[in-house]
Amino acid sequence: MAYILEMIDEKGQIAVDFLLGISLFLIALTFTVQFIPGMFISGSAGESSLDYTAYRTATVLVEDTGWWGNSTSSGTDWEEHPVSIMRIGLAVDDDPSSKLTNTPNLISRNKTLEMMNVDEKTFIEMMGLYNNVDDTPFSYGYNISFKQNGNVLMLNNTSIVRGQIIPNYQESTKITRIVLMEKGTIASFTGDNLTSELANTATINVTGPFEENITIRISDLNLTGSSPMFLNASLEGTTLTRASNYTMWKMDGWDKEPFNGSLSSGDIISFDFDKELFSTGTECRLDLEFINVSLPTPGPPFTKYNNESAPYYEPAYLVVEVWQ
Amino acid sequence: MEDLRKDTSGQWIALSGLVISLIIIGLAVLANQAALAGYHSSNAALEFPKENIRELNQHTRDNAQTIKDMAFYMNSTTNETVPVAFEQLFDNYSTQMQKLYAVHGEVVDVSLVSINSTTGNYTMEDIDMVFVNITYDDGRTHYSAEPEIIEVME
Amino acid sequence: MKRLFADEEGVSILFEYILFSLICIGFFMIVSVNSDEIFMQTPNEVVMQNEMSDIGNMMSTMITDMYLILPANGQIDTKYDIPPKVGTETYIINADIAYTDQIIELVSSDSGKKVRVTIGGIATTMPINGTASSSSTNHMISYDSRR
Amino acid sequence: MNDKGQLHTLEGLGAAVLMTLTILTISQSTMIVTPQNELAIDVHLEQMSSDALTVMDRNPVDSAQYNLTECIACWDMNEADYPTDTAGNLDELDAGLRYLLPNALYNVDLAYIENDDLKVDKAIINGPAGKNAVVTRHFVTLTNSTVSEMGGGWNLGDNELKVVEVRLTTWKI
Repeated sequence: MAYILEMIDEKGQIAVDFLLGISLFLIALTFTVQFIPGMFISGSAGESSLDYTAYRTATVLVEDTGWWGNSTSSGTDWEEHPVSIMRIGLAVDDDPSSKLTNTPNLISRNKTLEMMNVDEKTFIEMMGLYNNVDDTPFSYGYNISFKQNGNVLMLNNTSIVRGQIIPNYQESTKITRIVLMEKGTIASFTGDNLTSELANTATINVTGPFEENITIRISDLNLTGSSPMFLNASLEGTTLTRASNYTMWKMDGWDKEPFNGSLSSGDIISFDFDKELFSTGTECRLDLEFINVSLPTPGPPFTKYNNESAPYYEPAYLVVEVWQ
Repeated sequence: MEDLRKDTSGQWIALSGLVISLIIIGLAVLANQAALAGYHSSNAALEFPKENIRELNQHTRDNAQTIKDMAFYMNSTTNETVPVAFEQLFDNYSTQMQKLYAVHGEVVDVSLVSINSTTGNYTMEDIDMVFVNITYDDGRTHYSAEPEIIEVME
Repeated sequence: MKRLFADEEGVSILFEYILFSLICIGFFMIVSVNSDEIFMQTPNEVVMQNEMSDIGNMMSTMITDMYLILPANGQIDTKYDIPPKVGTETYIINADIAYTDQIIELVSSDSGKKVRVTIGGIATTMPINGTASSSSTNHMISYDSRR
Repeated sequence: MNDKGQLHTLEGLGAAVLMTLTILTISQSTMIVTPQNELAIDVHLEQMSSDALTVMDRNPVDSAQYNLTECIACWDMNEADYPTDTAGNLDELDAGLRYLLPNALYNVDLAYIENDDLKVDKAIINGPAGKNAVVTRHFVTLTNSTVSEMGGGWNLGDNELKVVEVRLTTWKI
C-alpha cells in the first residue's frame, strides 16, 4: 500500500529530465573514450621515428665520407663523380679508396658544395628521409644547414642550407652536431718568419686565384716601442680598404674578437682577404704595414702564401630538422 | 519494492563506476606502454659503444706516429734498436689502454704485429707502416681489427 | 475514463522504466560491441605501431652506427635485445629487402601489420641481409670483412 | 521519487561540456612531454659532448686554439676546487668546451695510470652533475716533449708515454 502511495507521488517529467541528462552524459563519455587512444597514435609513433631519422641523417653526414661506384671503380670522392653517387657523406677523407672515416667531424668544403647540387629525389633516397606506409613512399620535410654564430654559413657565395622552410605550426625534431668546417685556406706565420724589405712592413707573395677568401694569421710579433699597431695592407702598392677588401680579427682561443689595429704582446691576429683581389692568377705582393713592430727576417725572397697554406677549419654547427 | 528501486539506481552507479574504472585501467596500460616507446632506439644509440671503439682505433693510429718518433729518440739516446724500442713503447701503451678500458668493464687488447719497412732497414724514412691487432669486447659487442694497417709518416 | 486519461502517473512510471531500460541497454550494447576495439585493439594497435617503429629504428640506428666503425680487416658483432612480443603478437624483422629498397621491415605474425624503417643509403655499399624472429632468444648483427 | 543528487539535463550537459573541453585542451596543448623525448634528449646531449671532445681533439695543430692533447699537457696537476677554483689552470680547455657546449654544464675528470694504479683527478668542476648527465671519453697521450712545451706538471721521463683518459660529464642546465 505504501508503494502505491509512492507511485501516485511520481512525476513523469523528472524521469525525462534525468534521461536527457544521462543520455548527453553517455554520448559525451563514449566520444571521449573513443577519442583518447587516437591522441597517442598521432603523437609518439611518428615522433620517435623522426628523432632517429634526424639522428641518422646527421650521423651519416658528419661521420661518413660518402661513396660512389660504377661497374669499374669506386671511392669516397663522390663529389668528383656526381652521376654514380651511392652515398652522401661530408667528412674529409685522406684516402679515397678506403670506406673508413679517419676524420669524423671534419667537413669537406667540396663535398658540402656538391651536396647542394644533388637532385632532390636522389638526396631523399640517399639520406633515408622518407617513410613507406603501405607501399607508398612519402618524403619527410627536412631542413639541413650549417650555422656559425647563429647565421647560415656561406661557401663560395652559397648559403649552405638545403630543404624546405621549417614550418612553425608543426612539431619537428632537431639534431645539432658540432663540426669543423673547411672554409678555405689559411697560412700561419710568427713574427720571426714573416719576411720584410721595408722597415715595419711584412711582405707575403700570394698567387691566386682562390675559391674562397684567404686567411693570414700572425702570432708572436716582436713589438718595439710604445703603442705598436697595424697600419694598413696594400696589394702591389695599392692600399686596400678595410671591410670591403679585407677584415681583421683578434683571436682569443675559440672566439673571434674585433681588432682595431692596436697590438699588445701575445696577440694572435687574423686577416681575411677577399678572393677577388687575387683573381688575376699572377703572383701578387701583399704588404702589411705595422708601427713599432720589428720583423727580423729580411727579403726578398719573400714568403709565399701558397707554400704555407693549409685547409682552414672553423667550428660550426650542423643542424638537421625533420618533420612529417 | 522500495528497496528494489533504490537498488536499481545503486546498480547504475556501480555500473558507471565500473565503466569509468575500465577506462582508467585502459588508459593506464596505454600510458605505461607508451612510456616504453623510444626505449629501444635510444638504447641502441646510447649503449652501442661506437665512440669507444672509434676512439680506441683512432687513438692507436695517432699514437703509432708518436711512438715512432719516440722510438727513434730512444734509439739515439740508449742502445735499443728501433724495433725493440718501438715494441717496448707499444706494450707500455697497450697496458695503459687495457687498464683504462677495464675500469668501464671493457676488455681491449692492442698488440703490435709487425713493423713494415720498405728496405728492411729501420730508419725514419723506411718505416712506412705498422700492423696492429685491435680487439674490443664489452660483453655485448665484439670488435676485432686484425690487422689494422697504420701508415706512419716521417 | 476521463480520469484515466488525465492521470499520467501510471504511464510515467512505465515510460520511465522503458526509456531508462532502453538507454541503459543501448549504452551497454554499444559499449560491449565496441569495448574490444576501444580497449584492446586500438591501444594494441598504438602500442604495436610504437614499438615496431621503435625496434625498427633501433636496428637501423645500430646498423648505421656499426657501419661507421667497420674495421678494414676484421670483424664486429653486437648482441641486442628485443622484446619477444609487441602488444600481443610476435614479429619478424626482415632486412632482406634492404638492398633494393633501403628499408628494414617488421612484420607481426598474426595481424600481418608491417612497419618499415629506412636505413639511409648504407645498403647500397654494404650488403645487409638476414631475418630475425622475436621469439628466438639470442639476436646478433655481425660483419666480417673476409666474407 | 526523490530526485536530489540525480543528473538533470543541465548537469548532464555540463558534464558533457566539461569532458569535451578537457579533451580538447589536452590535445591542443603541445606540451605533452612523453618519456621517449627525454631519452632522445639524452642521445642528443651525448652526441654533442662527444662531438665537442672530437672537435677539440681533431683541431688542426696550427689553428689558433690548442687541441685536446696540448690542453691536457699544460695541466699543473692541481685538482680543481668547487666553487672557488673551478678549472685550475685548464683555462684553454674550459674556454673551448664552454664555446662548443653553450647550453650545458660539464665536469672534466682525468684518469690515468700511475705506478700501476688508476688515478682519477678532478680537473674542471662546474658543480654536482645534474640528472640525466651523460659521460663521454677521449684519450690523449702525453710525452715529455709535449708536456714541457706546454709547461705542464706531469713530470714524465724522456722515454715515458702516458695515456690520459679525458672524461667529460655533461648535463643540461
